[in-house]
Amino acid sequence: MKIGVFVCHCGENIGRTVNCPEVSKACASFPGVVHSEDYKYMCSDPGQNLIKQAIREKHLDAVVVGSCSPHMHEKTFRKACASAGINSYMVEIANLREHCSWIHEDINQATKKAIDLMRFAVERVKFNQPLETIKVPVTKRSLVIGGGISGIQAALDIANAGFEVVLVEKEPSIGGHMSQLSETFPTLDCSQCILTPRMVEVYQHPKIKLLSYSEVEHVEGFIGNFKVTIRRKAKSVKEELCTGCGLCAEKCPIKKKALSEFDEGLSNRPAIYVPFPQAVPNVPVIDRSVCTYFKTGKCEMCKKVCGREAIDFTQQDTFVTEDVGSIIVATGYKLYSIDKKPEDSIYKGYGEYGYGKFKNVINGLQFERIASASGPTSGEMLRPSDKTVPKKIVFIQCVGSRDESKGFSYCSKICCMYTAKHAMLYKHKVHDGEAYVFYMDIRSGGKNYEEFVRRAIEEDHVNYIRGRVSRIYEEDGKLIVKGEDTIAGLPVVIEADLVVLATAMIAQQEAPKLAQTLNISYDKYGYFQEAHPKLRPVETNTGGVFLAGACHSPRDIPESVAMGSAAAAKSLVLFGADMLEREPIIAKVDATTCAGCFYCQKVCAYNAIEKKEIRDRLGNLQKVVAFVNSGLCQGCGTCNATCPSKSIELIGFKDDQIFAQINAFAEV
Amino acid sequence: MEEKFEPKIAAFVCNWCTYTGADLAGTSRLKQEANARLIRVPCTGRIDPVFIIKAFENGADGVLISGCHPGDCHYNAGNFHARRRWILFKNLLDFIGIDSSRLYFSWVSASEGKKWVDIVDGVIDAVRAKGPFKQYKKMNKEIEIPVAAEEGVSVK
Amino acid sequence: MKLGYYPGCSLNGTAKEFNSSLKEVFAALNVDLEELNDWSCCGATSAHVTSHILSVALPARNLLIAKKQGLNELLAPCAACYSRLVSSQQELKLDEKMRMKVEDLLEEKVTNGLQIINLIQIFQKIGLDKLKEKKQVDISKIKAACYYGCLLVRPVDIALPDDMESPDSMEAIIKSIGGKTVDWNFKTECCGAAHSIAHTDIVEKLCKGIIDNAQKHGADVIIVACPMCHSNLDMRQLNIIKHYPDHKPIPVLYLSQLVGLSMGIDEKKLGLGVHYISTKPLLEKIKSDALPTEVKKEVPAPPVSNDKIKKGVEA
Amino acid sequence: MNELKQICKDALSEKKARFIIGYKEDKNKRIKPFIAKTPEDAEQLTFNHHAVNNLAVYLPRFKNNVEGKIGIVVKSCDLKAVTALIQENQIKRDDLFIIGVNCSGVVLDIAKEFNKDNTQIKCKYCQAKTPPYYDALADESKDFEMPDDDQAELMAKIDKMTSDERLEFWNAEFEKCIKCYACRQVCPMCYCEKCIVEKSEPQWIDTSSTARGNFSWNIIRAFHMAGRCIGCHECERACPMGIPLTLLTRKMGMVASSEFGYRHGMSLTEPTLIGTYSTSDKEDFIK
Repeated sequence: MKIGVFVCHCGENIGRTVNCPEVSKACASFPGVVHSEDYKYMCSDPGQNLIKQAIREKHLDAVVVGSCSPHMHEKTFRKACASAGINSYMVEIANLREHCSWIHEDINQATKKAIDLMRFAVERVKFNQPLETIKVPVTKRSLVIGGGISGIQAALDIANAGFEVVLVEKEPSIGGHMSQLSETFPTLDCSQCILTPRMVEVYQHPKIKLLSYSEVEHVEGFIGNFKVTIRRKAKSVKEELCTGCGLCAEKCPIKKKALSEFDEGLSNRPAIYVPFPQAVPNVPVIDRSVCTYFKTGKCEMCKKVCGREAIDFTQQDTFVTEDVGSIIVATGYKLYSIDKKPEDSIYKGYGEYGYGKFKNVINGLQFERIASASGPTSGEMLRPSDKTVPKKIVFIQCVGSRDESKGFSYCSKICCMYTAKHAMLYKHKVHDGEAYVFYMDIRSGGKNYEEFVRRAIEEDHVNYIRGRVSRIYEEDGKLIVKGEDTIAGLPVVIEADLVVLATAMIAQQEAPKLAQTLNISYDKYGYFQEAHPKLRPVETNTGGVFLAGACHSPRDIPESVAMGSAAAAKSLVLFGADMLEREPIIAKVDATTCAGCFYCQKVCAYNAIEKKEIRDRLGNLQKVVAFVNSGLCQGCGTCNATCPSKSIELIGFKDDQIFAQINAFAEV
Repeated sequence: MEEKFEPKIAAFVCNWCTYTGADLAGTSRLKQEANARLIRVPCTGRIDPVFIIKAFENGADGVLISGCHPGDCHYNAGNFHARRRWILFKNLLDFIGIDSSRLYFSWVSASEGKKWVDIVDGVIDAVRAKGPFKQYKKMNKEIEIPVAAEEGVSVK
Repeated sequence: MKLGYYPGCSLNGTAKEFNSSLKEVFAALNVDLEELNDWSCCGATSAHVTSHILSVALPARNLLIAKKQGLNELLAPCAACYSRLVSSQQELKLDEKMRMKVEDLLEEKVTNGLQIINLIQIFQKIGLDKLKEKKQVDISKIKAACYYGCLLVRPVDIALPDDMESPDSMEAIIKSIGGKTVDWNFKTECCGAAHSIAHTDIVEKLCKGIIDNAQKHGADVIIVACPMCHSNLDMRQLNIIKHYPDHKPIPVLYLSQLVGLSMGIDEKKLGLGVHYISTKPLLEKIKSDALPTEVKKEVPAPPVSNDKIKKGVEA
Repeated sequence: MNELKQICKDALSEKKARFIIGYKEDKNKRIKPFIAKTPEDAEQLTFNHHAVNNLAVYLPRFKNNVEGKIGIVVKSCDLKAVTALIQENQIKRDDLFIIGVNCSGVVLDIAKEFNKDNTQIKCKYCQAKTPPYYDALADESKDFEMPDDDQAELMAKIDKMTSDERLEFWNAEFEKCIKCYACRQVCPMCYCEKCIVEKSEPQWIDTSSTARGNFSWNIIRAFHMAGRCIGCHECERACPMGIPLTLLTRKMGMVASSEFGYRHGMSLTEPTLIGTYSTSDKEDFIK
């Protein structure tokens, strides 16, 4: 092997403390080195030309450059060598600047170290192999998980760019929490009025395949090439036949047994139902846990009244698989259950607020339903217990948020704003009513947000009290709210008719399970983790999987929409090329020596190790060995270190390459 | 023996955190002693304990291993697997009698240039104080004697 | 079962009936109580508001005695004693410096590992099933309001494992002996505590609120597990009656007394005769057969009944 | 004795197992591994204090078995090897018919009678006479009072040495090594098709029996057994030079248990030590 060595002075940067000509001279005597020279600026055009010239004239097989950190100019030198006909992976960099000249003062010591570093690189390059970048085809299709506003936005953006989208929603209808809201801050425009057209657009878009009442079951593959298995839960209604006339729901004899999820339990719904009138798709599902037919085998009322014969009691869950190139996770949030002992929760709850015990203590989403024109009270401000107009209403912020002892240490971000909105909506409907807000701090960062809160205080005369509430109890139909006004330094007691708790936004319960399915990470609260908090906020550590909306952290609507678009843009960047290029630094198995213990599989963080059967010509199983999926392998080499028989090696960082460096240590 | 002993330190560092942290130390011109030689690996997960033995066999007086802080691994969990291996390996070396003060581990992130300098200088000082790794070097020496030694017995 | 017993000052003084009822009940349940030798003040009230180190060292001394007596569990029936003992134990565990200071004061090494339990916990330990077995008298005719006060459930995480804001472990015990409890709102409201001596007016007002709420929710009796709560609610009712003429007196019983009643233990032995507010109407109601309550109301019982009253009024 | 024979006979005649790997007594009255293929063969199967071999060592050769179940006679210590092999994909549980035997200890020197002075070290601290799971169980045990665990005392002694003394101790031991690899061959967990010591490109370990090569080999062998050794002590039994190899493997087992609360081969469902991690693994030694 003919090796060429090039020592860069980097102007004075290396040359000042390292005697570069001496290094070059020393390198010339290393076995295998046929060319050695030093130059002022190796990375400059003339410098690069020196390398190219030497390659051509001396027919070099490999090149070692002593220069700055490989993180700086490795690419530059590789490219230069490639253009002169050497494989770019036959180039090694010795870091003479950051790791030598800049950190030492003694010229003799620094020069000696520089020679050692050059020797390491020369010994290593002898074991380098020519490698080609890996090219992986891209399936230009996207999967969006979650049909809330963030998922809708992402799906529409991708579809409008001309690529297909599969949108999976676990509920019978898309729309998410935004469809439940009455008005939105800070403009007070009607939530459904701005959302519904988007939902319809999704439904009618030729590039969007909407799978409602479905959940992601299994994901395999890697960036550009995911294979996703989706469970389509049995609706008991044939989607293609149903016209959405609603007669089944109207005639269903079960009217009281089930609480409406859409109305947050404030109203009832039949066993066969669409969540809300504007649902998309407008196809009902049967809730088998309450349906008389499924419980007793009798009734079939819906089946009798359906003119299209769309009811199918025998329907089973089915599975579909979809090939996609990117996945956008937009699974949203839920509200913290603040009952005394929340089920399956390690959190303590707020027993002292009596949520779940007193009918007139409700959470923010329940208030939205009461305020909403499509809600259980048709928009009239009536309290749940006796359907009277509450004359005194108390809002409590930060219930579960910013409270490490009983909830979570994070700020739910949107509660300050929606509480101001709630108070305003209340005052607009009950002019003689009194509204009180207990707050810790008002956090209204956002365009027109602070002005909005001021409006609530100044124009609508909402009473803001800075302090916490210690206890709520019911006495003679009134809720006695005991709190503290920390500014006045006095205890406060308010006899309220209705109390609204701004409970914390929390991650979906199934989030960790989905994270495991997708192989992405999540934080201690169950929120999905981004790849970098500043620079890669919508990407995850798994290539091709992006985040949108409140599944990442508490978000309001404009942020969720922006994040949906950002995730869509990230997918579209991926779809911009036909092939993905990757560094060829991946693990490779020697099937002849692999004993099939699969410890490599256990340590692989990317599920890149598969089982491969080796059969003889007659098809008899010879052995089962590990096999690296080159699309998934990220090149960490943990498998290599774990393998007892060293049958799996990381190309580019093979044992012989590293050993060559360690052996060169003997001459240090 | 040389009059003034200068230890040889082999350092195995991960590409993403410690190598970059060492780059930062360079960019910040943080002066340090010149006894350590870095060997770059993609991840601490790649470091086989045999590397450490090989380094001693090749005359290292001390070995330093460094990577990303737990939870920051570029490859999600490589350093967690590495840490578990180190615990076992360290205990094994202890039991066999390889002085554990010749083997150092640290977490140095890409932003901890200063910490890296402190660690390198600290290790060099500590190993310098201990003197050359005679015990291991003795083993290495034996191999250099031809098998047909004068007594006619194979080398032990 | 054998366990250490730390009565504290109250149980030898103002809360004698607490002491006697405890002993009766535990004798019936085959629980041996071994009193600490030469125990001292727990550090409540005066000590812990004036000297922090004293408030840790005093309980530590008692804990050391317990350890020397070979005890593993220590019953502290008074909620204030209980709170001081667990707090001190916790502090010694977490605060190295404090531990060394206390060791200097006591001239002895502090050891750990003693389990301190209060009245509720000991019943839980014995087992609610066992209480149910021992039940002889039907007490289902009276309704009890369980009052926890402040110290039983605090400090959170080291005291009684119950919800700090709306506890219900006492209710569970009463239900197990066939009693009825009311759902009310002042379970952990402040009774005025040590202001009982200096600011009786505040205490009266606070206690009036507590009693009113209990009665409003239909309680016939207030059940407590703390001598301080008891003296405030029981003794101060005499003054409440004076200042609020339409106040209806309500007897205040220790949990151990009610458990004793359900076991059929003699009222005198349980110390039911020494209350400021007579317990007679309550006892009659328990004993009465299914007579409608209105009938009983026609014969109003004297609000205060025994010799203790004179002392009370004089005071 | 009849019980074991009967179980094996039944298993073979009822085709519960294709053959049974067990022990028989040869004409020199020595106990040897034996494969019984027919119910008649089963007559020869036996078990006593001299049944020292860990038969699990034969199992990896059947990892691609397709024909029918393999019967195997195991002591509780041997079963740990079976468990570990199943966890490491070397054999499938469904391919095995496990005949457990209650064991009350085996001999150290097979030429001598079983007694207090002739007991395997592992038996001295064995906690399970009966294998934790099996398909059939034969009771061959007799009550026997175990002598003291003298190895533990030796380990404590080594722990107390200075590191130089320890190195000296081990150098003296490793000096004896002749690199015959009997320790590897007899080990049920050493099933690799090509051992790391045989890798020549690059060479990991000096193959000649020099101090350095011996040292590296023994360290690496012990490290590869860390968290995997099931403590059958076959390596030490097989070593012709009498190197106390189990001191190393047992020490690693103790480290696994003290650092991670882990014991290999105890449960089919518990994840292996290597290949998993905990975010709370101890790191006080890392700066």
